[in-house]
Amino acid sequence: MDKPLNQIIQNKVADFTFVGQKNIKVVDEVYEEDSYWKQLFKRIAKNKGSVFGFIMITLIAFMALLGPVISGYDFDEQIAGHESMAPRIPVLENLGVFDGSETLKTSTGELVVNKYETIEGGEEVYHWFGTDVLGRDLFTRTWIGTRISLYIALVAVIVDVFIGMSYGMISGYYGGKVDNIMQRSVEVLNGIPNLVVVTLLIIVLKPGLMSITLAIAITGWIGMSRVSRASMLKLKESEYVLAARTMGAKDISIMYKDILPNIFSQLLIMSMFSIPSAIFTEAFLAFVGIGIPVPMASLGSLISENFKSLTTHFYMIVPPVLVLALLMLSFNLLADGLRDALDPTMKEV
Amino acid sequence: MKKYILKRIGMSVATLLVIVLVLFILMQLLPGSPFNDERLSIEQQQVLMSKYGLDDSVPVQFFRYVKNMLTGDFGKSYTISKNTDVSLLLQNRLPTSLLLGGLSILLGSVAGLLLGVAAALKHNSLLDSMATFFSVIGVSIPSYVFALGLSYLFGFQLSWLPMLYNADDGLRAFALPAVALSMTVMATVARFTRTEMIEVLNSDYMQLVESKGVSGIQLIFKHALRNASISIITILGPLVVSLMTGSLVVEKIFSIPGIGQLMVQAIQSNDYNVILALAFVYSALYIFVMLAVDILYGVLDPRIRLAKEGANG
Amino acid sequence: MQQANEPLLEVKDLKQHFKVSRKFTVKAVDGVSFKIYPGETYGLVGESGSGKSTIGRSVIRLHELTDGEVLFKGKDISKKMNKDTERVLRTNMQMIFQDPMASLNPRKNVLDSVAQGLDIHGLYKNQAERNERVLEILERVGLSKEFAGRYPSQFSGGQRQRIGIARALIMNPDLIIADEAISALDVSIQAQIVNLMKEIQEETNVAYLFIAHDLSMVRYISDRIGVLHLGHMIETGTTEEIFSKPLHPYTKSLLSAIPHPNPIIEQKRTALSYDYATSGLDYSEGSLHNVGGTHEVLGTDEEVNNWLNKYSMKEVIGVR
Amino acid sequence: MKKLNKKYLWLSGLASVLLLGACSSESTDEVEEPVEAEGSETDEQVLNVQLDVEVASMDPQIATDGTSFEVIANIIEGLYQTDSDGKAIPALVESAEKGEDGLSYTFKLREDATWSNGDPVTANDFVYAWRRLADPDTGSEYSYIMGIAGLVNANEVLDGEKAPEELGVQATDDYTLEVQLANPVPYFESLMSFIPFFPMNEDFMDEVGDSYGTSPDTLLSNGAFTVSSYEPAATSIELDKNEDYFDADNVVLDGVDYQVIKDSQQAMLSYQNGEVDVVTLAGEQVDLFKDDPEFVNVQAGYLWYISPNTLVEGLENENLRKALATSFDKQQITDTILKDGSVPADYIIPDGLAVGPDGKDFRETSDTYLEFDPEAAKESLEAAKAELGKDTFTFGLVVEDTESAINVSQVLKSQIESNLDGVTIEIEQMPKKTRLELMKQGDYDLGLTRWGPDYADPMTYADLWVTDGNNNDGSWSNAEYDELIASSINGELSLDNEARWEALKETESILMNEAGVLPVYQKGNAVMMQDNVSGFDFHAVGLPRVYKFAVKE
Repeated sequence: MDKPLNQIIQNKVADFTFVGQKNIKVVDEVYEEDSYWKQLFKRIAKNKGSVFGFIMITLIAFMALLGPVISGYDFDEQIAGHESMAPRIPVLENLGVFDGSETLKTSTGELVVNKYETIEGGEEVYHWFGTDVLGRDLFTRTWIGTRISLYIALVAVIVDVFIGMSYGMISGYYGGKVDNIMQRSVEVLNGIPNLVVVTLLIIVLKPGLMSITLAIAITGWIGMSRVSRASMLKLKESEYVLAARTMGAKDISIMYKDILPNIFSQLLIMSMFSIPSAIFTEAFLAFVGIGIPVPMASLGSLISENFKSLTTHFYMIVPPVLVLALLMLSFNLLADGLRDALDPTMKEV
Repeated sequence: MKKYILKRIGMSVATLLVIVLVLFILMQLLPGSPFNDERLSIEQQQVLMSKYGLDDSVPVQFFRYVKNMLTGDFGKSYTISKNTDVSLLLQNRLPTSLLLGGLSILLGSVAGLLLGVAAALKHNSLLDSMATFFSVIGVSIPSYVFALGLSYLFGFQLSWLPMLYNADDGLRAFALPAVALSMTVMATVARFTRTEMIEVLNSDYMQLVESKGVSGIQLIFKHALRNASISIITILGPLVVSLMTGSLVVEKIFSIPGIGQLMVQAIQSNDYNVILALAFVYSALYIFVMLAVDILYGVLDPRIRLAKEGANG
Repeated sequence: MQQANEPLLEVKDLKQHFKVSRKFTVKAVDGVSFKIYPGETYGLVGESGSGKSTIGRSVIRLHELTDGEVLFKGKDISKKMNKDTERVLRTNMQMIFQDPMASLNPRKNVLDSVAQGLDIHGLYKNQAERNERVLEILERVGLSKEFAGRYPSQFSGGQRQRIGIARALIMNPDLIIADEAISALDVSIQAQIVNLMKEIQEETNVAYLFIAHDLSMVRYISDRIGVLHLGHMIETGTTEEIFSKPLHPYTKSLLSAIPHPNPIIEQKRTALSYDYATSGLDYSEGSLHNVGGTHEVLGTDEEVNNWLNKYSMKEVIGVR
Repeated sequence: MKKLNKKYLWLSGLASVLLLGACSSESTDEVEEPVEAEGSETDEQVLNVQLDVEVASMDPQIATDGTSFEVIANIIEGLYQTDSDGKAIPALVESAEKGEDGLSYTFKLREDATWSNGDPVTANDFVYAWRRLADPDTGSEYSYIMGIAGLVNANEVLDGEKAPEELGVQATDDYTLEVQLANPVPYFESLMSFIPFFPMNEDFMDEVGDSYGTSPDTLLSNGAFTVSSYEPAATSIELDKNEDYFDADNVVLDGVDYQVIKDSQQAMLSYQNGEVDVVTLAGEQVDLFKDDPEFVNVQAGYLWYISPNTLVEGLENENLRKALATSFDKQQITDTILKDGSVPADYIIPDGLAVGPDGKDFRETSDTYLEFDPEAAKESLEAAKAELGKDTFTFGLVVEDTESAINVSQVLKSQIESNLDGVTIEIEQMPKKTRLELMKQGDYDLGLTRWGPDYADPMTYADLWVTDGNNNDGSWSNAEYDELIASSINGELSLDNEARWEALKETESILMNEAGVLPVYQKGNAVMMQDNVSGFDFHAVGLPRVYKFAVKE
């Protein structure tokens, strides 16, 4: 410390001089100080699609909660005489739309009927989305069905996060034999098409919400496990993880405290992409007849139910299809937006 | 590379065997026997069970099954087509389904590529938003809704195309179902292409090509699209799966004698051998596609190829 | 150069092989031995792929060793360790990494990153003490206290490397492995960091295992140097010994490749080429020969004599 | 909606276009310009019929379902056929002689009938087929019908105690078939029009073996049509007129094309397009077509009922069963849900099934039971609650996963729950096979099930509910009932047709008064038939539809 540094160097190598000072406190330019989440939020808010998606999902969720309450009907209430009634909405009916009349294209000619005029006390009756062939209010059923689909969405995310993420992380972190065995198992599971697994499972288990949940739980996480394994493989060699290891951090702590926070938000967004496919799986099961048991409804089962009246009472299939499409659209847009905001290069996984 | 391919094939065969075991076990859990027709007495059911060897122990049945399967014998159908070899059922129906699936993939990929490229070129324009919206709709609406809509419009109202499958119609018979099925493919490919293209178009590589004065069309199709399509191959696997799902329903609507319709029927009538055979066929198809995708990807992308060769010494 | 009797770290015949496939094994490190004494800086140089980083990582047990023995503070840390040994290793040996962008957890603020070692081993009584120590050490590496709450993305490369040093330093270690710790930095920043490391050494008597491919920087900071090639230690000795009398042709070629700041000398500099395949040498045949002082070189008797002859040094001190 | 004239254009040309035109590469043009295509081929009369499920088997002794029966009946001819009134009329039989005690039959076969490979149809073909049917090794699900037909040794052969050769049927010469019965069977001739009793050519069977009925080459015909295109589980089947058929002169059609269309809406679109001539409608569509002159309502023999498992706690109580039986509005189910011509069933022996010795339909002279009566249901429920000392009941209702069954079950649930306080119904939907399995194992509370008649006699239903009967899933038991049935089958009553008839009415009233089963509705079919098509009937029993005399103008 006594001798000037330059001198020391010059003693060693005469022709090599360092220009630098001791103890320099270098203060570089200070970057923006927003927290990670705040930055993320700002970026998301810029993406119109994801904002739209978010608002729509909130709206749909709100309606799913409130719709069945405000309609004045029970979802399984069959009102004798109210079968197959076209939508009738107050106010709008005065404009000549949604006034409860429908045109039946019979083979002997077109026939305009308005069941509200023929049933007793029909003047006072309003079915905003109409009724189904059993005389149940479709407005109520649509939102009840939306609840199921949202529940499925939640299940998909939870399964992705808890099973898929952990499986992939453990497999990726330990590598070697553990990874080998875990990956081979996944490969086998993945080799059986989901469709086959889910269908067989539902047959074995008897149809029901529990079975559907289980089916999604068994097949839904594989994609996520791959993504999280890949992220893990990438990050476990990163120097800050090595640093943690050199300091003696435990595996579990490294996985969950050092690595997980860095990939969690990405994986969470990835898991949003599995929502549409989970909702779709449920809808497919409903169509093949092994979905949610009657008289309960999901958007999928409503579509397959009302699909049978497509050529006779077209209006029946519109609400569930519309809500389903909107829901899927919104989840897709939101997930897209989040992904773009977070990491535009993530699309490969 | 050869070694890698061989290894992958070996893995696939092993996987397939495990899958047969898993399916077989799952099948043992299925409720109901194929012979519970209301007109059969318990004694007669016993006779039938032993006739088809269903009263043997599970391992015996399994090994017999695997052994027969290796010789292409999937046993007999119990209910769908009584006393008929399952392999005969498959033989008749598999090509139809494969053709339909292939057509849908082709149609969907081409349409999706074009849509995706258009959207990427006019990034952030109205066209782009439309394409995005359209492709999200494509993945959001079940294919059977498309199927019936198409059937109503083009088959019934306009009478342009047959609504029902008829083997004599040739490809025309596949037009509507293939379009209905291809919607999902198109939507997925379009989305993916768009993202890929935007990335490729913005890459340094493309800037270089562009700076060298390569013309627009050439730029897109020779350079950008080629690069983008390499990664698009990777999503073909999942797409094949979604096609399977769709085909079950679409085949029913258009009355197509394919394996999808057979599967639903088999499930609903507990036709064990048919379910097992079809699940096997689906799995085999899927594994084959994944294998093909992997190999194709390796062949097309030099980085992957080199990495794999290196890893294998 | 304080040569205490007891080496702080003793690496004996370290082997680190990686199995790539059934037939193919990469012998990253193949029988390397060296010692580091308290308070000294041992420079490990070699081209990329020579195994120098592997040695660093093996010593701090990021890899399971294939073979060999590593003694740290007299304790064997090359096999499965008991709790005490592990604790000694994890607290007294620290590492500084190459890439300042990657060596800090992007989701942890500076305070937490630096305190991680303390957290893991519970080396404080309360939060106040913990934070106090972190702030102290931050100041020591030249970072302002107000940076403590910030995240790595808000710092420049040099600043991050200081944080990395702080993270290692807070454990008050006896040995710091600096794995290419400055290669990713600008030259001007490199100087700052190297100076900082030297200062700290003077203050705390910490020893460094300084791994680098840049000979000029190694020469500046190291007391002793080991030259690695293809997983073998081919020449080792004090910085003086290596630079004044490089014996091994590989070492010579390395030295000849250093550009000279003096343009007149630089003009005359000719880079010697060296190719193992055509050199006629076989590292696995040779052994380390002491050629005076601590200077050792890898080769057969005949080869070593040949090289010595070129320096007109007739006398072979002995064969190890 | 399509204009009529266009439909006619399509009608005349399309079938032939599909059949013939498509063979050539010009098919595309022809379909696009139907008017031109039509001209040359108007002579071909091919009837296009929709099926809603694939043919399960072309083997008369193996097939069990209506669809298979329908197709087989058009290619193979048996001893008898069913006429439009449901009566058996001779087909291959030239003359029949019944023994005085009703225990033997001698059939003289016509000598001009041949198989499509040129072999004559002989009495041996019947003997072979019947032994094959009864032989346990064949594994025929319909083998028990041999016991119903009452042939000597039939049940022993079925149980494997005697060889099939000991069955009471012989060919005394090529064209004489003799049958011995163990007991008189009043409906024997009607049974002879039932598919399992159809003949088989032994030589041909030996030749093709297991592959019988898997392609046109492995099928033999002696009926009005031959098979020109078929494969197992095919979605389309093509039949050509059989020129060698003994009655070929009376066959007008040149062929029948079956098309499997499972989706009922798609079926209707195809019908309106003219691609098919005969389709079956489902539920909602009836609203659109019921006023159409082409709309036909057909009563079917199927009876849907709820089987209560009397071993389940609560359901052993007669009052509770009665309460359930009378608590749902059958009329609403048939009128607003099914709409296909189904009628409420306040009985268990279907309407139009059988004609008694008095020449009247069974239903004409018997009572109705268990009508919808919410008040009576409530009273029964109160009584049941008092007897059981329980106020709330929860029952599962197993139903198969078809559209109509699910819809009906939902109405049942809703009505039962609203009319009967404290009763909860939980619907359990499942594939039909699974439902049958559960019910057979007695692992259910209530089951929505159906029974289709095998022959034109009330016994096809009545013997279901004897104690320990094979299909008495609900284990209902009544000694008097058992006695009456046993006597009617092979006891005293079997000898006296009129007394037997009265006894069968008695059994129905016993079953209904105890609410042993809860009838819901008798199935009807809503059919659309192009108005240029005529000449065939729909039968509730035995052969569904035969197109031998069908005409398409």
